[in-house]
Amino acid sequence: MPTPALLLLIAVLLPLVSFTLLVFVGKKMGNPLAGYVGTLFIAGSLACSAAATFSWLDGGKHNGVDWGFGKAPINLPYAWIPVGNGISQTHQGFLDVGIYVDSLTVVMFFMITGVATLVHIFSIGYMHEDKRFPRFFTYLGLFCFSMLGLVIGGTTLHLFIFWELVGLCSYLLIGFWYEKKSASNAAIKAFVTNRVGDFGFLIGFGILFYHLGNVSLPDMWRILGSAGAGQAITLPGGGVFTAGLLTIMGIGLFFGAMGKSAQFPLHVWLPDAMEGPTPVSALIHAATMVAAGVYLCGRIFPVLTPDAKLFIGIIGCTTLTMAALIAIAQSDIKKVLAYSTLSQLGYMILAIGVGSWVGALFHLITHAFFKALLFLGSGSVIHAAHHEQELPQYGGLLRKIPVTGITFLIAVFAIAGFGIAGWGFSGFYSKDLILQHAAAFGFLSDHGFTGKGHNYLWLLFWLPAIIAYVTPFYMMRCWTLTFWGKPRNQHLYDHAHETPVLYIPLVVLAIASIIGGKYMGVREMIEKAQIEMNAIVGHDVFVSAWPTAKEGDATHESEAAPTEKAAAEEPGATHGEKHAGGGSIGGKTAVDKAEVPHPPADTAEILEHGEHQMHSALAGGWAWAIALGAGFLMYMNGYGIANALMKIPPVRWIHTWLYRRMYFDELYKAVFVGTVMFLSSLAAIFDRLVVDGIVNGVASLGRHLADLMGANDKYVIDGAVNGAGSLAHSLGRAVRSPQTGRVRMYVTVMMCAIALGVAGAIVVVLSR
Amino acid sequence: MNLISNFLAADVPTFSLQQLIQDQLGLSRGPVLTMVYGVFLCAAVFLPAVSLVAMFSIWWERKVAGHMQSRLGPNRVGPIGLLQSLADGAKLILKEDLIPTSADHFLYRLAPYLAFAPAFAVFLALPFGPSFCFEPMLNVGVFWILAMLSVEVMGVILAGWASNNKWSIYGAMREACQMVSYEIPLGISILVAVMAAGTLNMVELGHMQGGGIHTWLIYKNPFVFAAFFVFFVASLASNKRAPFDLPESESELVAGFHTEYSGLRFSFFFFAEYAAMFVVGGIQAALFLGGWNDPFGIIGYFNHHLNASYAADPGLNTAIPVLILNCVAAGIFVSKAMGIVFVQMWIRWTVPRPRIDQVLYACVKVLLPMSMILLLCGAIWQLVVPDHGGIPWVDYQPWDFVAWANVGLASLITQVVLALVGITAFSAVVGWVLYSAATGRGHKMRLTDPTDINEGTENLVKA
Amino acid sequence: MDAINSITNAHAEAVLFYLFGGMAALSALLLVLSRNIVRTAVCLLFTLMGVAGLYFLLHAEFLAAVQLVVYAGGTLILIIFGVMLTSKSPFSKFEPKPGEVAVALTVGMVLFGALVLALHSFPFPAASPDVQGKYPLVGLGQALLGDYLIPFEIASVLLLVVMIGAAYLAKGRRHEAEDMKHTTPASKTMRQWS
Amino acid sequence: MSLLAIQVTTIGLHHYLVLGAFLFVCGLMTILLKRNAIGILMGVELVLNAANVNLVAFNYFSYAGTNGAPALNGQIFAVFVIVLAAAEAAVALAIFLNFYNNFTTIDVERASNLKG
Repeated sequence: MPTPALLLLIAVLLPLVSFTLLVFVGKKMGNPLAGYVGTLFIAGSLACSAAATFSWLDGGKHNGVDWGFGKAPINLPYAWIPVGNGISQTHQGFLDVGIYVDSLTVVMFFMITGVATLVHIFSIGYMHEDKRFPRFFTYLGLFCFSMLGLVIGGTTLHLFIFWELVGLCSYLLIGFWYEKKSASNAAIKAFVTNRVGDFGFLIGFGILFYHLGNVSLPDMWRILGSAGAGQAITLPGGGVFTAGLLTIMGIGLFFGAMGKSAQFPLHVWLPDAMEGPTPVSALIHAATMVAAGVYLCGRIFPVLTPDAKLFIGIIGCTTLTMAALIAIAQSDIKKVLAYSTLSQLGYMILAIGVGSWVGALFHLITHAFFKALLFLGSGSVIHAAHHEQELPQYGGLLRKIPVTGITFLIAVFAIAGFGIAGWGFSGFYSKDLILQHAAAFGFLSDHGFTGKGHNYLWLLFWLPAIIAYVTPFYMMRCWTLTFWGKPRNQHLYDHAHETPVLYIPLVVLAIASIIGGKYMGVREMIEKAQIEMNAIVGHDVFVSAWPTAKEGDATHESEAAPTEKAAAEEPGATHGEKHAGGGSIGGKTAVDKAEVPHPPADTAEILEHGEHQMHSALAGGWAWAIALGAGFLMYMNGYGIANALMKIPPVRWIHTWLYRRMYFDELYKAVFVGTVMFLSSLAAIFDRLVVDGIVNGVASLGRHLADLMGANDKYVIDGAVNGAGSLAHSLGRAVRSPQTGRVRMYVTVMMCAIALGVAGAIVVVLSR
Repeated sequence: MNLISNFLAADVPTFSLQQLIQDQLGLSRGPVLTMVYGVFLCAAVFLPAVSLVAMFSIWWERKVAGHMQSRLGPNRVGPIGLLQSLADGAKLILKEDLIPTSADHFLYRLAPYLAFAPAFAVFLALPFGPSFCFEPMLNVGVFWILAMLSVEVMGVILAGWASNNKWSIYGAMREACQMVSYEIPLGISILVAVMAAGTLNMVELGHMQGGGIHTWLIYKNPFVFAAFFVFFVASLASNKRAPFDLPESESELVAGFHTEYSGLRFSFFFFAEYAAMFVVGGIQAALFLGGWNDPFGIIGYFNHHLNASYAADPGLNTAIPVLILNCVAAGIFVSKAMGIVFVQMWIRWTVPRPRIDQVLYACVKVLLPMSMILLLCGAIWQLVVPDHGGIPWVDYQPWDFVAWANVGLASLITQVVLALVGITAFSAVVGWVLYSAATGRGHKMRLTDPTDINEGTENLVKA
Repeated sequence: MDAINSITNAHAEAVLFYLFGGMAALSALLLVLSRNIVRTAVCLLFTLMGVAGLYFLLHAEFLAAVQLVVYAGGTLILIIFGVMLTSKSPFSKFEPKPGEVAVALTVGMVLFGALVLALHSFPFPAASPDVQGKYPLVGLGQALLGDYLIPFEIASVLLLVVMIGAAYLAKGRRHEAEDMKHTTPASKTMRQWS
Repeated sequence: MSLLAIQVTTIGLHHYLVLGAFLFVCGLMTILLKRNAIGILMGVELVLNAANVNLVAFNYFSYAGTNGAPALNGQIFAVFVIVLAAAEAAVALAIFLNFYNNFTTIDVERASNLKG
């Protein structure tokens, strides 16, 4: 087994070891020791993944494939359980698990283990007075194991197994303080919401398995890589994978991502998940688990059809807008962070939707750094404030907990995309990349999916661009209300303090989120990962994600000769653009000039356009400054200005609307619970009016008839009635008599029947 | 591993005692002869063997008990009372055979045989020597022994039920739940060893351990080493030896399930119990302690070369050396089993008896999880550590260190280390026993009347 | 000598078959006839032993051992356990009514006759198979963990469920277990042994 | 076809099948005749054993092994049947104990509270 795979495997197994250890002897280890053990193990796996990174950069050779940075990935599938075959499966009749290592895996490992280590250290300080301290670290160990196992997974099934494990850990950790009713409710809510998503995942997996069997990721890409064309694909086994099914599969798999990374319809669980301990929120509900959805999207990216991508993009756009707006009005510091997490996840999903693979995963990593920093900072604040989470209670804490305050500010700058003259904190690079690609997507969509151009797709750029102003505003609001101004709760202010074990991780993460964008080589890794993926798929998935290039692939796939015909025939086709070399290398697009208003010459130029657009939209890259300034000025002296604004009714209404999270919970309650109630009440009404009505009507009718009848035909009626009654009675007795609850009688009857049947059959057969 | 099984496949069928007899009698093997052989085994070998073992161990138990309670035990009938159990047997045979009127006569009569028959059916699979196993081709030898032991319980339960007596039935019920629950750790701890060996055939097991003490299965890996002790405890419980002798606990139930029995039927139960003790000892000897092999692998070595020469030239009459070899091997095997039996007696007279709920707790909450974990770890060990196949001088040359690397250095080192540990522990225990025996003599002198003791000691010295 | 040697293995097999099969059949018959429930259990024991012997004849040694360990050693002891727990019931002698006996006899006869007729109407290979070999235990194990892995796993899960369910059921109802005055007969018996 | 066509000396498949049929019928009659719940349970066990005999016999006589390795399906089926029988016995006994605790009898005739 090649070195990186082995090292990463060890990195996966170490947390499992710590889990098993703590499960059995954790209670005996007691309060600090268990924490140290857990931290030790996760630090060990951090070391392993660091070593793996280096050996990955060196590269090597393993049975014919020379893997390494920018070269082929390592793919080790393992046939696990024999099952039946589907149609034309490439790998017949096996449920596979497997290891798949490419640059993305490596960088994800580094991120996850790093954040997890810091969170472990932080929790030693944060949870120290908790009575279930060892169990907390047990769960953390299990979570790290499942998350790492998910990232190393080489087949869809493998992904799904660890996907569920991760969900379980999230459930356990959200409900860690299960004495609190709200906590256990939140845990259940999270679990159920995730189940909805996982159901979609299962549907997608089912479709995939039916067609391909459970193949490893590279095989899946190789076979379905041309899905970007939105065409039906002929499978090697002979079957045909229709475009519609491909779309459904993509959307189904994306549903899983929707559940895990809390996208728009299924986002409701994430804010409630803040009931869990804050380190958990930092590790799971900000940095790693919720990013798993994005990771999954990144893995299935090549097999997504344009329609599926459009769906994904719209979902992401909705989420990021909604969440950012809600975040403005929240008063609980963790709720603010939760909604900003939602919004950032929305950015990533949007990036997947507009085909910016690099942007999505790059933002995933950087966001993990600064969001973990934000949450740990809020944890430090909450710890200092004796578990008071309401912003109105804070204020002026900067003087008491300076390190937390400053690191928190750094994180705010990072998420705001602070950058001057092309240099900035980590958020700057990733978010700008996403926006740039979104703008480019908008350009291409001008002569988009149906040939007529789809300008509404510009929304996928404009909304994020606007939200890029909102994000710094509410983050700055959060920071200012917490650390600036006069203390609004003197007692809390007086007792606030911070300890090294709490702020050392903050400092590390602060450094990471400053330099994470440019100097840690994350972006290079991910770009190389994309190149590796392209090498497998056979063409540039980044370009083929876009409508124009997509059509080129389509013509390349199915040699449709004249492009007008192609355009006329295929709904998914744009203007006749043929690729030199099937659009694979750099996706050169020769555009027919006649019909297209702004012809994008090639990818580079499109990106050029995109950059300009993005730059102008972000006020020449000063959006962060404007928004941060606005936020700071508005909340500099606590709630003064805000309260003044609240006087204005529409603002107040909007504020309440946002504060109640756009009434989503109420909406769901009304829709899902209410529907059932309504149906049942309908049934009740029907019962009361119609059924009873008929019965009573018949009864009264009968009575009236009986009254009308004279005494002379009384005998007839009585006779009939009595006759009927006695008939029913005797019938009832007759029917009831075999229903003796005597088992043996039933058996006897059954056996008599069987015996007669068999004997009859035999006689018939023999008499021939 | 491969080496071994190939070697065995060539070797096991080549000759067994059965074929030896046939060759000597000049008969061609055939069904009739096989059946005659079977009947002959039951009548002329198993029955006397079981009776002999039982009578000897009854005498021995009484001796052990005596010395542990600073008495002398039986010392009148025959030299140091060796004929004591013979005398008891005669007495029991002469006793009137009582059947309670309200007992279920048929079952009451049936029960002792049901308890006794499996006890010597088991001997079918015990490997007394490399070619001295009554059914060498029994592929499921270990399993067969387990099955017989579990069938034996039915006799006890029926005895308790049939004799229609409160004490008896309580004894029977205790036996039932004890047996049902202790069978599980018993089986699983056997599985650990079987997994390390890779076969259920007793003879193959014996051959496999033929290369000196470090090739004994108990030293194969740490988990088998632990499983041995789990098995020992579970076996104590499963053939109702103290401290798990609740089915016949004299202080609570008069005599447990055989309260009503007397005379020959009673002695059947006794024979069954002691035969079962011997059989359990035999399993432990064959499965963990190297079967018939001596600690230095001499027998394995000679056996290998005999087989080689026989395979080279079948005409060559190897009957006499084979017989000698097998007799020596059988002696070693029996002495190992008897050693285990001695430990059982020793524990019986040392440890007090727990309550039934404590017994079940010990099974369900202690032995069962322990054996499960051992099974898991043993499996993982088999996966991870390359198996050290083969026995020295047969499959590899012990002084050729390159060959060691080929046959798996890690497991070889484990074996040697564990063997050293085992030897140290064993010698420590033996030394302790000898020491206490020596000093205990003095205590006895002081405790009891010196003159009386002197005769006793003279008797002992004569022995 | 020749007379002896003229007897082939097939004869020996026949003898053993009639031995074990007769044992199984006879005790099965007794099982039907016997009134005392414990004797019934003993008959079942002998049937199981006979069937195990047949497995040996069929070279299914592992199966025979399993039969003895699991059935004779485990299930049957469990059954007898149950018998003894519930033996104090007033209806310990359950006499079937003659009508029932008549029905059961006729059903049994008809069914048996039909089955035998069917068996004879179909030409089964009369001789034992040409390939005479022992079944390697290795093959059995590999089949269990290979092609039959999923049934194997499902069976293990089933056993777990059964264990939990049986424990729960046998525990009896909670409130009964709590007040000692109103205990269940079985639990009373239980307490008497310990 | 005549009953005299049976080979007596050489044991074929249908000897085993006839034996299986006999055991099956015996188990059936046990189920029909015993009023004791546990007796019925024994009958069920007998029926299962009959099935096992057939399975193993079929497996042995149709020795459809591929390249020398014998086929084992029948034996594996039998193993599963044995496992299921054990499980069934455990649950059944638990139920009977509950029944006995509630009715102080295990006469299945008494389990007729729902009788209309």
